[in-house]
Order: sequence, then structure tokens, then C-alpha cells
Amino acid sequence: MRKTITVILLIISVLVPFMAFDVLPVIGDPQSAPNTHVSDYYIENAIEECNSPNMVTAVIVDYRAFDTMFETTVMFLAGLSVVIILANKPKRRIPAHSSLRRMKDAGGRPIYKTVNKDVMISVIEPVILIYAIYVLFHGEVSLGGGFQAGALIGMTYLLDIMVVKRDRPIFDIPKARAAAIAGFGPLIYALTGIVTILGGGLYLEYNKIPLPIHHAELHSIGITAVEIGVTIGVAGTIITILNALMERISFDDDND
Amino acid sequence: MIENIPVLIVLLPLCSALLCLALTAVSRNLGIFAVKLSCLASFVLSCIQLQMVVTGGTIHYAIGNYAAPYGIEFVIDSLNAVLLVCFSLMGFLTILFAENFGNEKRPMLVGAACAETALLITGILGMTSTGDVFNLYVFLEITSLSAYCLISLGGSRGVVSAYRYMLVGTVAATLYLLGIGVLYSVTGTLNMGDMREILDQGGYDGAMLTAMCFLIPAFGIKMALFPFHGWQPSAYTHAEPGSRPLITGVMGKVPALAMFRFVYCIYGTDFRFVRIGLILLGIFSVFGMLYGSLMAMGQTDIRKILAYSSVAQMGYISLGFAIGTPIALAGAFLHMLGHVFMKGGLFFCTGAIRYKFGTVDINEFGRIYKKMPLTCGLLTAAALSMIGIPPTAGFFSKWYLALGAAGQHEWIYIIILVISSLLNAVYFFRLIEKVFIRQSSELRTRWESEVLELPLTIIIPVVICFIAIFGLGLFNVRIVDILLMTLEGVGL
Amino acid sequence: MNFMALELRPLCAVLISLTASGLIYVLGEHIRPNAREGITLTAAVLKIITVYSMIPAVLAGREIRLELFSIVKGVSFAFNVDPAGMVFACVASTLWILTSIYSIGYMRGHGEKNQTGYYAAFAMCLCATTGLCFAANLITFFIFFEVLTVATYPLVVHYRDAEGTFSGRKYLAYTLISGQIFFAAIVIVYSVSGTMDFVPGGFITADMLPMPWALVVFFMMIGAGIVKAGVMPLHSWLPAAMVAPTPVSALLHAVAVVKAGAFCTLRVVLYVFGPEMAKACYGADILAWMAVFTIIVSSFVAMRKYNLKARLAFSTVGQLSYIVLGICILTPYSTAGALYHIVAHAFMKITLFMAAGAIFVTTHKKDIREMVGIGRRMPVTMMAFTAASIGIAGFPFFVGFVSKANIILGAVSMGKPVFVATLIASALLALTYLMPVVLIAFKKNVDNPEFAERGDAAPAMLIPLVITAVISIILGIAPNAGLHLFDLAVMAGNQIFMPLM
Amino acid sequence: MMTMINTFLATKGIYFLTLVLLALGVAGIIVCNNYMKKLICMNVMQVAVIFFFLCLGQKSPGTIPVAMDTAVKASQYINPLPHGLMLTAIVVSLGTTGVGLSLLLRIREKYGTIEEDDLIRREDLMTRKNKDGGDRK
Repeated sequence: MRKTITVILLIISVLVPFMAFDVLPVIGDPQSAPNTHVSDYYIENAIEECNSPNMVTAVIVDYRAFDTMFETTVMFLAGLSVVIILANKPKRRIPAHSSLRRMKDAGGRPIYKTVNKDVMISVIEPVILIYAIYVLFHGEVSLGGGFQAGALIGMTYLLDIMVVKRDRPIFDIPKARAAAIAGFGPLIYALTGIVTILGGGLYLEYNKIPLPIHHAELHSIGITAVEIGVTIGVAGTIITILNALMERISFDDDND
Repeated sequence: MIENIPVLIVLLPLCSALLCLALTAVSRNLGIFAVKLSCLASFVLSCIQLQMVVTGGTIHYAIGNYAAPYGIEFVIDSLNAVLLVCFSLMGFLTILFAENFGNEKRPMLVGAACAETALLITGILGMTSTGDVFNLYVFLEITSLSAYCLISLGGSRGVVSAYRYMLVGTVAATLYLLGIGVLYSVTGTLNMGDMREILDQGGYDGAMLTAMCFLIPAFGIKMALFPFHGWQPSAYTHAEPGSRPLITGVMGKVPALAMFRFVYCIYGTDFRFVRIGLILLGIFSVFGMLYGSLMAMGQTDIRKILAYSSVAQMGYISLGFAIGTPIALAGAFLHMLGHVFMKGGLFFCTGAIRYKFGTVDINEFGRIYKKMPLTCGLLTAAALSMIGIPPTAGFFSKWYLALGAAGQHEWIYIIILVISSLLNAVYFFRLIEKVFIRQSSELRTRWESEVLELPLTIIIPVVICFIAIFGLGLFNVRIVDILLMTLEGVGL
Repeated sequence: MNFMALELRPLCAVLISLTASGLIYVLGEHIRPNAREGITLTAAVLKIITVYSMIPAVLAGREIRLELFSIVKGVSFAFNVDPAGMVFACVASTLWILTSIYSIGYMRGHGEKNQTGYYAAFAMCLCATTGLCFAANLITFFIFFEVLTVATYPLVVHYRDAEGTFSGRKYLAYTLISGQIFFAAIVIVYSVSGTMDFVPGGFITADMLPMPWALVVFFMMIGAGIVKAGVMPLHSWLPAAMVAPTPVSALLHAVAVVKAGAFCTLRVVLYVFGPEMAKACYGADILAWMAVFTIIVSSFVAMRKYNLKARLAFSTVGQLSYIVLGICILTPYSTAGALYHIVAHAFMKITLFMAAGAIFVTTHKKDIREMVGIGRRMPVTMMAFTAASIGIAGFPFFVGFVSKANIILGAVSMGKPVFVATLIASALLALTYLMPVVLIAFKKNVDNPEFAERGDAAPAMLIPLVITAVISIILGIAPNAGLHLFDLAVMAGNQIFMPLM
Repeated sequence: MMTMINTFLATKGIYFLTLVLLALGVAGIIVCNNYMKKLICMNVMQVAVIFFFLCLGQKSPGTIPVAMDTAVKASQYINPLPHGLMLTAIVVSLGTTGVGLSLLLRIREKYGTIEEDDLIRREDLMTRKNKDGGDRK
């Protein structure tokens, strides 16, 4: 039954798109519809309108900033969901398979003794953090942006909990708290939009931010504000998910 | 300020959801209170917006003040203005209702669940208002992710059904993305109105057909249309009781609206293969209506009965799309509005009965009407509306559907409508029989009060749903007139 | 201002019962039974006043029309008080008050449970009945028709036992299926004609619906009516519904439900299709022959039933077919006769049922064979029963005569000897199944100790049934007494056939 | 023939690859018995769509869309829009995967397995047990 469905589906999913090959544009064709209609506008006006040489950044946080706001919300939502889903533990558990029974519920976070704690905390982590901040503020002009910065900060936390024992954390954030903090990221983003509304513009219309400077600068300020929001959201979410998972997972090599 | 209403409707639940956890950490009820307040405000704003749309015509709201194809645009025509009012009202009622089902001992968890519900509302409202196909995808994902989480809250069965729903739902979202990718590759735009203009120039039939092959299963899965409904019964059954009215009542409707947008607003009725698509949709709906009702007859768990009946009711909605005349489309949307309150209302009743007696097995429902007359009143009204007894909302939507089918000489659809209502009657009268006629069973009351049968936060949704079912029925012409303002232009 | 108040009367008549029903459902369990029944009686009196106050206007030839709001696109929720509707409304509202008084006696005498639900559903039924009397178009009519279907259901299953549940299901199966088919037919009629307003003489023409389809749609529409009216072979829910308490049977048989079916037939045949179209598509003929079949067969079935209520039920099946037959003969006389038979049968049959109920409450007897000599214990009840039985048979100076004579007159004028013969034969058959009851009751030389001493039914039951018996005699002697119901029926008949003459 | 295939591969071959990837993902979701594998297949599918979109953004003489100087010509840079969109899609798929993993964790804790047929058997077992418990009461 299953096999038959699969074969049919496979045939359909390979054959049906074949008729689409006629209509899809040739790869790299500069005259194809996606490469001309809207994209030309973005490429030619990004610097002038958004004061951002990085056109992808301009698209993400200015032209289509609304998408990105909800994208950050999706991050927050995922973190929150993980917390909620893992909040309940089954009371009565059906005995596992013999193959699974060997894994014990050790509890507590694994500690990797192979990593040098001193080097990690004093050298590597500050570098990563500074790099994250650089990526955050430089996203507007070159490659980078809030997501990457948030991910870097999250990685710092990951390194941190890998080297430090459980009872002596350097920065330990409970998962619910972390989720609450992650919520502030998209909130900053949303509030930026509210500020532009209060300034008399439409939602996320950065040049209506009520500050007495040139409109190109206002775009930079707006972009930076939302990037900070994204960073907080992503970092918070990563920390949340890590915390939530770490409480539950017992790694196989725990006892080695 | 007034011109920002379209975006504020979506933003208010979002902001409250983002703040909810932090506020709950400050004080245990503050977060829920903020969410309630924002949902109420969003409902009020959508009422004002409806008034604006009716008097002033379609609202185009360009976010960031970037004109249509370059930025993201909210398009509020009379159709989604009405739906927004309905959805935001249901969202508010569900938030009120959900507060009774949290775990008292874990306030943070209650706050988190509340935030999830608020995000679900955000996603639903956003999907309804947006005029950008990719923005629709983002909102679709917000809706789905929060729904996965809320379904998984309903115990271990809920976790399994949430996982299954997640797999299928992600396939649907991916197919949707692929469909809009194909459309984007030939038009180069993501804006719905702009896409329509470019596609109208002709010569894109192949791409449109390919995209349709991806989009119909995508929306079909999301709205639980008949052959794609596999995930739905267990997910609806095991969802978290507090937010279940929203999940069952509203969540399936929004993809249906999106499907309408694609078929009628983007493709348009000039599309060469539109007939094939509509006939296919008609076949799905007809079999869905029969299958859903037949499956519902065999169940004893009230949640399962209602879940399968949803499969049938989604068939009514897509039947309206398949007929395609403005009057039938109006019928489909009227049914959508009515079904929000019917199915939501029935799940409010289920939740209320569960709250009071802790049972969901209809064989134990012996004469509970003596103890909860209001709830049983709503149960009866909603059941009658499902069958299509006048003067409830269900009758009038069926009327418009049948009238549209008669106008297109699709007699088979009328026959199916009649058969389906009779099948509905079989299991809904069985339910009514259990509630009113069966010997009283010995149920332990979990909640006692001298004055009220239930807490006020349960009674308010129950009463409002009751009023809405009859109000939508008796005053349907006003709503249909508003709907037709948009539908006249797009129907067959 | 005064004008407005006049125009709103049909709506008031509907709303009074609706309000009463709502009040009883919500308050019923919290107030004393006396207060609860007070609501019913007050509403009944108010309703009678409202309905009667419209008679002079209708008699004067004015039609009271009230358009409220659009109920579906293009059609308004409208009331139109015409003579035909007026006749039925008068009967229903008059009998409501009598049945209410009787119910109080019966329900208390019998110690019934679930009385709140009973009174609420009863008021709801009356609301629906009045609504469908005054409905000005098909959709308004259908709304009240379906409300009546649903509101009757709790009454049929009143006892909440297995038998009641079964007959409830049977009732729903018959009425809902026919109702849904009616719905589909209304949709078709509206989509071909673009109107739904009842017009005396009909609004469907041959070019809207070509011949085979006209017959199909005719029977789709008429189906709902003849199921409720119990025309064979669609009658079997009616005897099954006998399990309900007697006042409910009285409501079903005399006041509302089966009459609503007959009235639906009237509206469909004469106000939607019209005499010409009904004749042209052979619908009227087929229906008339079904009615003839029902009249004869039901009489024979009734003879074999020894449960008094069952016998009366089959009598109803037969009598309702008189009305259907009268409508399908398609003459002004027979139409007037059919309408007047609604009145006649209502008063006679309610007397019979009330008597049967009174016997049951007082002596707990259901079977006719156990009632030997009961006339001695309950003389007044049985006298009323006798009077009504003779009336059913159609003796002169009883109300049944007036209606049957008119139907026969119509049949004669159309030259249908079979119908005339059927009507006369059925009168004799009615005697053969109702007279034995009377004869057994008053049998001399029997010394049944149970019935030795006199002990008639409680006044609350006795008074209504005496009143209905007296009314049925008065109306037989002077058909126009009081409310001018016969004039109204004749007016309705003339209205319909006027354009043809 | 060969030239046809060559042209096809040169102009549209990459679409074919992405669609094969997509089909593999769908097939995997249906065929695999293990829920973890299903989740992986789901990711494969999402990646396929991301490839598809990025293909649309390709432009022959273009370079990465970061402006080198102030005078910009549209033909110089590749289309930035699909990249922006796919960033969103990636984040969404990440979120979905996270939720999926945590759901899997719960499933394994409760049922002790993530094999589908095993799970269905266990669910049936639970239902029967609940029913028996109900009867005994």
C-alpha cells in the first residue's frame, strides 16, 4: 500500500514538474522575470532609499521588513514551543525496548573534559562576542546581520555551558526567563514600527522616526534597531532551546 | 493613526504575546490580562475597519510606505474585513475561555500557552489581511507552529498527533512555497494584485497549471479537505481543550480563504484550466461531505464526531468555491463565518461539559441539560445549524450554495447538499438525544456554584456564539451584501 | 402610529408564543408550576386577542401585509394575512388555550415529568404554526415549517423511554427527509421563477418548468406537506407518535402539526403551482387518488385497532386526506370545504382525543374492549365523545357536515363520481369504527364494578372538552357563528379561482 | 539528442536536481518508519525548495548584491530578493525542526519508541488498557 502510493507520488512529483521546465526561466538569464521586474528596483534604489549597500539587508529589513519581523517571531515561537512541549514529563512511562533500556536517565548536563576551560572563557568567548557585535552592526554595509549575530551569541552560551560545571555557571539563564527575553527581540522590532507610526508615518517607515536627522541616517537607525531586536530574539531562542533540551537529554557518552 | 488600523489589528495580539511571558513573570495574571485586552482591542479595531471598508472601499496599506510590488501590502477588501471581525471575535472568546484550562500550579506554563494562542491569533489575522504571497507563507508558518504546540499540549496522544500534523503540515507549507516559486519565476513579483495583472497578459498557462498542482494539495492539507484530511481528526480531538475552539473553528478557514484568493483573485476565471480545477475541487468536496458525515456517525467521543464533521463542513465551503458564482461564493463565506461559531461553539460546549463533569463520551451525557441549560441550548442551536434548520446560520449558507448550484445547473451538488444535511442530522440528533433524552448518568460535578452553571469566562463565549448563530442567520443579507461587494467582481 | 401597531399584529402573534416559550425554558425550573402555566395561559389569551383582532380587516377584503427585512438576498421575511391563513390561525390559537387548560389537568393528574420542556416546546409549536399561517412567501413558510418540525420532536419523545425515542427517530426521519427535499424544491422554484411570494392561483407557469420536471418539483414540494398530513404511504410516523401524552397527540392531530401539513399542501398546490399548473402536470390528480386510497384504507385499518388512541390516529390519517382531496379537486367549493374541514376536524378530533385522555387519566384504560360501560362512570366525557364521533361521520347539524358537503359539491361540479362515492362511503366507515366505542361505553345491562359509581374527569380536563364539543355542534348549525370562519374559507376559495372565472 | 540533453542540463538541469531532491524528501516522509528519519526527510524537502528559489535568483554576469560604489547598474548584481526570502524559509525550517525534535523527545519518553508501527501498536495497547480500567470502575 505504502509502496504503491510512494511510487505513484514519485512519478507524479517528477513528471508533473517536467511540464514546468518549459515555463521556468533559463538559469542565469538576466532577462528572466524574477531578474527584471522587482529586483532591478531593489538593486538600483537600495543605496539611495535605505542607505544600505548590502541589498539583501535592504530587502530583509527595509523593503520586506514586515516578513523579517514575523520571521523573528517564528524563532521566538519555536523557542517557546520547545519550552512548553518539554515542560511536561510523562508520569507513567511504558517500559522501553530492551535496546533502549540500556540508556539511563542520568539527568544533568554533560561535561566535556577535553576542552580547556581557561582558554575557552578568557580567550575564545570574548572574541566570539566581539565578533558577534561587529557582525550585528556591520550587517548593513557588508555581509552579516542580526541572525548571524544572534547565532554567534547563542554559540557562546553553548560553549560556556559545555565547559563550566552545572553548579557554577557563568551566565545561567533559566529557560522560561530566556524565552521571556527572546520575546523582547521581536518586541523591539515591533516597537520600532510603532515609533514610526507615532512619528506620523506608516508602519516601519523608517524615515518617519521622530529624530531630527537626515532621512538616510534615519534608515540606518531603523535598520540597526530592528537588527538588535533580531539579535536578541535569535540569541534568546537558541539559549532557550539549548536549556530546554539539555535538561532532558542524556548523552550516550555521559558515563565514558 | 486611523490609517494604521489594518496593521494594528495584527500587531496588538503579537505584542501582547511577546510580552506575555515577561508579564507573567512579574505577576501571574498580568500576561493573560494583556493578551485578553489586546484581543479585545483587535476585535474593536476590526469592527471599525469593517465600517471603513464598507463606506470607503478597499484599503491598501503599504507597509514601510513602499508601493505595492516592492514592499509588503495589506489589502483589506470587504471580504476579509468581515472575516477579520469574525476571527478576532473568536480569538477573543477563546482567550477568555482558555484561562479555565491551565495548570494552576505552573503560572509560567499558563502564560506560555496563552502566548501561543495569541500568536495563533496573530497568524490567522495576518494571513487574512495580507496581500503578499510570501508574507502569507510566513503567517501560515506562525499559525502552524503555534498550532503544533497547542495540539501537543493535549497529553501524550496530542504529542503524537501534533507530530504527525507537523510532518504533513510542513509538506503542505513546502508545496505552497514551491507553488509560489513557480509563479514568481514567471512573474517576478510576490504581490497578489501585481501577479494578477502580469498573469492576465496571458501565455502563462503552463506555469499556472504547475503552480496549481502544488497549491491545491497545499491548501487542501492545511484546510483538511477530504483526501488530505488524514491529520485532522486526531489533531482536533487531542488538542489542548482551552484553545481547541480556535484551532477547530478558525484555523482551517484561513487556508480556505487563501485558496480562494489564489483561484479567483490571482488566477481569475479567465484561466484556461479553471474548469478542471473547479471540477476537481467539486469532487473533493462532494466526497468529503459524504465521507466526513459517515465517519462521524461511528464515533462515540464527541470531539471525534465534531472533528469528522469538520471534514464534511469544509466540503461545504470548497463546494461553494467549486460552484463559483458570486452567490455560491457568498454562501461559502457565510458558511465559513457560521461554521466558526458553530464548530467553535460546539467545542466551547465540549470544553464546558468536560470542565464541569470531566467526560467527553457522549454515552455519559445523560440529561445534562438539567444542570447546564445554557450550554445545552448552544449545543442544540449549533447542531441544528450544522444540519441546516432555519433560522440558523447553517440554513442560509446552504441556501446560497444551493441557489448558486441551481444557477449553474449543477443539480448533483443540490442532491449532495440534501444528502449531507440528512447525514448530519443522523449524528447530531443522536447527540441531542443523548443530551436531552438518555437516562441521567451519574456524573461527578467538578465545579459547583449557586448562581451560574459555569464560570463567567465560559458563559460569555457560549452566549455570544449562541447569539452569533442566530444573528448570522437572520441578518445574513447584510453580510452577503458586504461580501458581494468583493465577490461580484471575481466570481464566474 | 396606530397604523404601525395594526401592521405589526401578525409579528406580535408569532412573537407572543416565542417569548412565552423562551420564558418558560429559562425560568421554568426556578418558578412555581402555577406561575409557569400562568405564562402559557397569558400568552394564549394575548395571542387569541391578536389573531381575532385581524378578522374584521380580512373579512373586509384587506390583506394585512408586513415586510420586515430581507431574509435571503432578494426575498424579505414577510407576513401576509389572507383568508386561508386566517382560518388556520384562528383554529390554532383558539385550541391552544383549550389545550393548555386541558394539559394542566392532564399533566398534573398524571404526575408527568419534564413539564417545563413540554410547555416550552408546546408554545414553540404554536409560534411556528402561527408563523406559517401568516407567511407571505415560501422561504418564510419553510422557516416556520422546519421550526415546527424540530419543536414537535421533544413533545414526541416526551417520556424519554425506548419507545418514545424510537418514535421520535421515526418522526424525524420522515419529516427531516421530506423537509430537505422541500428545501431543494424551493431552491429550484426560486431559481426558475425568481419569486417566492404566494399568489392566489399560483405563480409557476408552464414555460418556467417543462412538463416532466414540473411533476418532479411538484412532488418534491408536496412531499413535506403530505408527510406531515399523514397521507398514505407516508403516514406511519403518526400512529407511532401515539406514545406521547394525550395533549401532545391533540396538538399533533388537531391543532398544529398534521394541519400544518395539510396547509402546506394547500399553499403549494393553489398558491405556488396554481390550479392550472397543478392540473397540467397531473400532480393534483395523482395526489387526489392517493388521498382516496388513504381515506378508504385508513378506515379499514382503524377498525382493527383496539387501542383508542391508535384508532383515533388512523381516523386522523383518513380525515386529513379529505382536506388533501378537497384541495386537489381544484374547485372553489371544494377548496372552501377543505379549509373549513381544517376547522371542523380540529374541533371534533380534539374532543375525541381529550376524551380519550380523560378516560386514561381517570381510569387508566387504553383498550376499547376494557371500556365496557364506562359511560356510566363518565357520562359527560362520553357524551362529548359521541357528539364528536357523529360529527366525524358527517351527520347534518354537526360541523363535519358543512365541510364534507362542500367537498362533495366540488367533486360533483367537476364530475368526479368516484370521489363522491369515496366521501360518502368513508362517512359510513367512520361510523363503523367510532360508533362501537360509543355503543360499548353505553352498553346496558353490564355491571362493571370499576365503572359503577360516577366519577367524571377533573374539571380542568372536562371543561375544555365540553367546550370543543359544544363549539363543534354550534359551528355545524351556524357555520359562520362567531368568527365567520366559513366566510373566510369561501373567500379564500374565491380568491384562488377568481382569475380563472 | 546529446546536444538537446546538454542544452537542457545547461539551461534547466538544476531545476531537475532540486525536484529530484524534493521527490526524495516526499518519498522519505511516506516510506520511512522511523520518525527521526521522517524529520530528516522533511528537512531535505525544505532544502530542495530553498535551492529552487536560489536558482531563480541567479544572473549570469552578476556578483553578490553588495554595492561596491555608489553608481549601481541592475545587471551588475544578482537578484537579492530570493536570498532574503530564503533566509526566512531557513529560519522557519529551523523552527519547525526544533519543535519536531522536542515532540520526538516527548514521544520517546512516553512510548519508548519512535518507530511508527511500534508506536501504533503501543497506542492501541493504551486504548485497550484505558477501556479495561473504565470497565473495572
